[in-house]
Amino acid sequence: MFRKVLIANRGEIALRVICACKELGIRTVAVYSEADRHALHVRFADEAICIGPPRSADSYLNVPAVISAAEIADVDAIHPGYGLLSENANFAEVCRASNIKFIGPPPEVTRLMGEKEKARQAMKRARVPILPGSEGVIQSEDDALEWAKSIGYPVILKASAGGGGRGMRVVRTPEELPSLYQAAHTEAANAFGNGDLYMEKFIERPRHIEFQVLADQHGNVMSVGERECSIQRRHQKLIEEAPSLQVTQKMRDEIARTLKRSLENVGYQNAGTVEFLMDEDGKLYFIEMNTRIQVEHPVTEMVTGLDLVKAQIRIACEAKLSDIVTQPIQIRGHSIECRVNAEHPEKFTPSAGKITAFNVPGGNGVRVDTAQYAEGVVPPYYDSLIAKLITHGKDREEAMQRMKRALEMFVVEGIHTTVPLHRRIFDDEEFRAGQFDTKFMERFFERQKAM
Amino acid sequence: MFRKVLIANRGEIALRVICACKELGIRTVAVYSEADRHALHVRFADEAICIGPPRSADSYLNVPAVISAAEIADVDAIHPGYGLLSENANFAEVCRASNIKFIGPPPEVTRLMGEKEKARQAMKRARVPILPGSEGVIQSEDDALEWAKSIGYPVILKASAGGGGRGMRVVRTPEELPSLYQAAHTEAANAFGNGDLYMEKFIERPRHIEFQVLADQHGNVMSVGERECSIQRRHQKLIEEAPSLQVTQKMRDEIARTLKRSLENVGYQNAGTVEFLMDEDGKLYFIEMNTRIQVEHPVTEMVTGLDLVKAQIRIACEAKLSDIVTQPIQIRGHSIECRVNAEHPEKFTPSAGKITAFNVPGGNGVRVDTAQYAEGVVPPYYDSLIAKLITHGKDREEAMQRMKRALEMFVVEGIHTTVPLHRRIFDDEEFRAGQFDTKFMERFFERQKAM
Amino acid sequence: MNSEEMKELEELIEFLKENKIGEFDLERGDLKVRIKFAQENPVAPDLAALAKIIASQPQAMPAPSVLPEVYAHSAAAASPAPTPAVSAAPAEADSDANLHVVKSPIVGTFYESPSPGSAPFVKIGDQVEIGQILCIIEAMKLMNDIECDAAGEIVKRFVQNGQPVEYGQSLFAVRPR
Amino acid sequence: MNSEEMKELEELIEFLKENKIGEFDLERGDLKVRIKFAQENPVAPDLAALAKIIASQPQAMPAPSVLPEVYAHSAAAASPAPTPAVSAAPAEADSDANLHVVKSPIVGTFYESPSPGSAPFVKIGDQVEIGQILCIIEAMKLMNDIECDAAGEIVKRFVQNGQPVEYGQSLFAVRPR
Repeated sequence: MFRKVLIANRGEIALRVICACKELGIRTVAVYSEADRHALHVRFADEAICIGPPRSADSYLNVPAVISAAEIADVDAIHPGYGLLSENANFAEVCRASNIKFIGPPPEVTRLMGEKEKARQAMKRARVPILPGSEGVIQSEDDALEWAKSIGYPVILKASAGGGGRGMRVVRTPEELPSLYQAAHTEAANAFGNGDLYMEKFIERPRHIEFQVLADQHGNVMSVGERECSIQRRHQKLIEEAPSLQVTQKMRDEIARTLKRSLENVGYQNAGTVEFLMDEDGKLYFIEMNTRIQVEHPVTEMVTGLDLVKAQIRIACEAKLSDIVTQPIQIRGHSIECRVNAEHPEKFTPSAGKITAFNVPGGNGVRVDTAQYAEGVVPPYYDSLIAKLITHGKDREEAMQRMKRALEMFVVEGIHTTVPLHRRIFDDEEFRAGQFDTKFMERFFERQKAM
Repeated sequence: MFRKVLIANRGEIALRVICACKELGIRTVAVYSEADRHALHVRFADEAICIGPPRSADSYLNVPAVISAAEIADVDAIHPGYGLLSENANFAEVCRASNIKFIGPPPEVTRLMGEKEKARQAMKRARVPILPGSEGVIQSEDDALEWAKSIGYPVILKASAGGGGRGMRVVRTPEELPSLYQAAHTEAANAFGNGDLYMEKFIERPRHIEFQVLADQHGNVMSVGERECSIQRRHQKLIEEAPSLQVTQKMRDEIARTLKRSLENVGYQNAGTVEFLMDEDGKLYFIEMNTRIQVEHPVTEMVTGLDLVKAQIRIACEAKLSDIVTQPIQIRGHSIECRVNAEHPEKFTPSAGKITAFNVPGGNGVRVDTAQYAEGVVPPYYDSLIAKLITHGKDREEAMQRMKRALEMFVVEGIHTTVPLHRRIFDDEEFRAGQFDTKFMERFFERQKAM
Repeated sequence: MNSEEMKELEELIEFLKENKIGEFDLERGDLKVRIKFAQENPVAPDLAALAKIIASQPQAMPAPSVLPEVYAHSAAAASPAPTPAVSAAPAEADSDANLHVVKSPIVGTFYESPSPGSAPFVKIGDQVEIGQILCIIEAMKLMNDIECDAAGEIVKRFVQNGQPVEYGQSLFAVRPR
Repeated sequence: MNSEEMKELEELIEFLKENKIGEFDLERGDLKVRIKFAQENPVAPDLAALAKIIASQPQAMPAPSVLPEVYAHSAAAASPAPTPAVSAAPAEADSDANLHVVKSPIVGTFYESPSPGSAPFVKIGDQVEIGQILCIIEAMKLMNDIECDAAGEIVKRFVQNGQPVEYGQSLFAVRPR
């Protein structure tokens, strides 16, 4: 096992990694910016090194500073957490060159998965279902009709050069295709000086469903179940669950087999998450892979009994998957996570400042991951996530009821948080029924306005 | 389901019951003494009624005050928690007379189990193993030799009129019996004016092991696994675990069958705990039954996924056991609980006062049941338990490592707590090996002195 | 002021703070001193005093107590109409320091008269004697006479006929003779 | 008032605010002093000020901050030798307000001389100029020259040769000319 690990992160995930290290008997080194001198990850690490001024670019993202700290503290390994340097292949390379184990996949794999089109092709080769689309640019109206026929309606036309919705059209029938094709082409040409279009399957109401995988350094890959992450606002996840009500055991097993094959092919190592869109018929399409631990990893831990961060560390230490996951994965009950952000619950403006009261809920089936405390300060420089409130119950109903009562008992004073927003979501009928998709929050805000 | 429940208790268990009610959609009524006006059970209940001055006898133990409160708040049921009125059969009777459901067994059963000798006989009739002993007074040396032979050495002679160790002798061989019998007889006669002796099997190093049971109001009883509670100081439990390393699945099943039979015989209802002593050979002997929820119920919840307090409430509402426990009980992983008391960690003097800092640990596998908070006050009038720190892991080793790191991160300032004592116990080799008995704490204190 | 004097001042202030001095005067010529202790907790308060302080004036606590916020949150968060049905009353009275407040010695239901429809035991403006019955509190079907513990004039009644009252809740204010 | 006096006044006001003094009189002729502490939180302090207060003097906070205790606990609780190997240093210096402190702009290892065995760049008592090299900080095998940013006399060195230093750690104290 490692003797000493440096945690190149801050906030709740830094503390999460420190907890995992402590439980494994590993000494911990925290790094921090001047703004985080009194942060809990600094307090609870065995050693702490200030690596720069408040701005992330000058501290947490400053590769030479992090590596220097690792060298003077003489650590065996670095855990990058999520965000910051976690998916920076160059950083992983510098670690390797400095003889420090980077707790994550090798830089080559991170780089491959970071280039979306390459990742897509790699997964496609391994027969992972990807969102069907035209291969390259559409040459003509007839070409478009043919592609649409093979993809299946509805489809979406997109400008190759585009973005921001211009040159984009949803086509639902062959009849309307010609005129929409022309309109999109003209709009794209006017907007980008390039009228090239391509086509993809259009999903009206997609769900965001992702699969957690673990891979050891001996070529073994295992999927440990999925998470439902459709409750998002502007592509920021707010609430995550495991398991997904939409995923049957048969689908789960199928995807597990597919992912095992495809990720063994690419030589994947350590923890990772494969993101899919699910269409209205329950079919899954690969979107991308995140080569790090995710914010929402606790819901998987709650239903599987695994400790994913400890698994990461042990994998990086050459442990075999069969020694980490000793029994077949069995999903037990249901778990939900609410991200509590330091933001105004309606305007979503960041709310930095001093916390004057902080009372976290506890009791049966409630887990809180946080690095905040009464008298703590939320600096304005970083991510607004201050706590993750996670509940577990024998089924989704119990997990939801737990979350409601836990949200009632979660007291934060001095700053605004999204706790009141979550309370309202857990009273929402559509949410409670589980019949949602990634457009849920838009409809929710409409309903709230109407009230 | 009940519409409204009154919680006739305070502290963490009152909050625990409030949580269960909230999750079941039941309105809650707290009662409180003048010393608890700012307690969290008062804050988080839907209604709260002051029922008297600080002394328990005048408030929490004041039956007319509690019943009056229940009447003016118009509740359907009362949950008594543990301690206080929870095993008071008269209180349960008054509830019945007042048409308020008492969430617990009927008063007749509570009364039966409260009379130790009657309970022993009832269990014996149902073939539950009880500690072997002479039936009534020993008539002579020869009589004693015969009893000892049938019971099996070692045995203990006790004065019928006695107490405090006088007239008590441990006998390990037939050879030494005659002289020890005479000595005990003379000592008892001198001390109590009555030389009568009786005999029981003597267990040198007993473990305290208890079985959690649930029984519905339709005659169905189920054992949901055991707890190991041998870590005690002066008969006060300090640390509890589930499962016990000493109990095999075969023993568990056997005891479950025996308890089902015996408790169905006595008409048991609601939650209860059957306490056993385990001898050095792993044999179990019934001691007594507690007819209420126990302090240490969370370790059972952690390994079974059940919610025992919700089960209590649903049972009281006529639910069938088969609708509450829908799948066969399966023990998953290992759970440990530390009782955090407001006491000096070495002198064990109570430490009432104002809490100035209160930072509870969180993260994977950590549960905290508490009604305390920063700026909270521990009044000098009640039980010193201020928090229960519970961890869960895939095995005992992981649960212990979690507890160690959680204890490191548990910060209470302003009063003394037993947290430092627990930290030392979790570093103790005997404890870690799991090779302990109810005399563990005596040996532990000796070792600590020697250090 | 020079840095030497500044340093002395610093030490003095530290000393005053440590001793919880609120005001401090000094003169040298023939020495005059004046010391006034700070309002907050002049000596370490005992628990009972603390509880009283917390109860009566949470907003005056040196640090913002978590209590009032928790309470507010609980109320804000809960179901449609979470207003405590019974609670709340006890602290409201006592505004006029000269008044004697008769409080409920038990939990129960307040009745102003010996039987429904009959005249109340007392009304505002009545002169009352020690031992005189002011009202009935019904608890567990028992009617408990509540006697006056001060002689004087009834100037206020805090509760309505038939209203539930908790232990220690204010019932009447009496202006003592 | 001239600008010198203005500056002194500014410092005094800053100092009084930091110590939560509400009123302060002083006379010189035979010395009179009068100090009155503020009532608590006359206005809500802004974040930056708060952060500064927390960082510079936790013990002077009106309410006991959880921070120092957490820290203490962590140290007390942890494994046999949990003393932070690297941390701790940065706050220790700056005691003499007249000194200029040169701080490390990067994380790394401090070296007093250009190569092992050679003479140190500077020693106590040396006069230094702006831009003069004071030491080397090695980070990721790179030797970074650390230049002096004030002219004056080296009066203190805070770190040992070969010692790891963190960002912002004090290296030298210079008495400016």
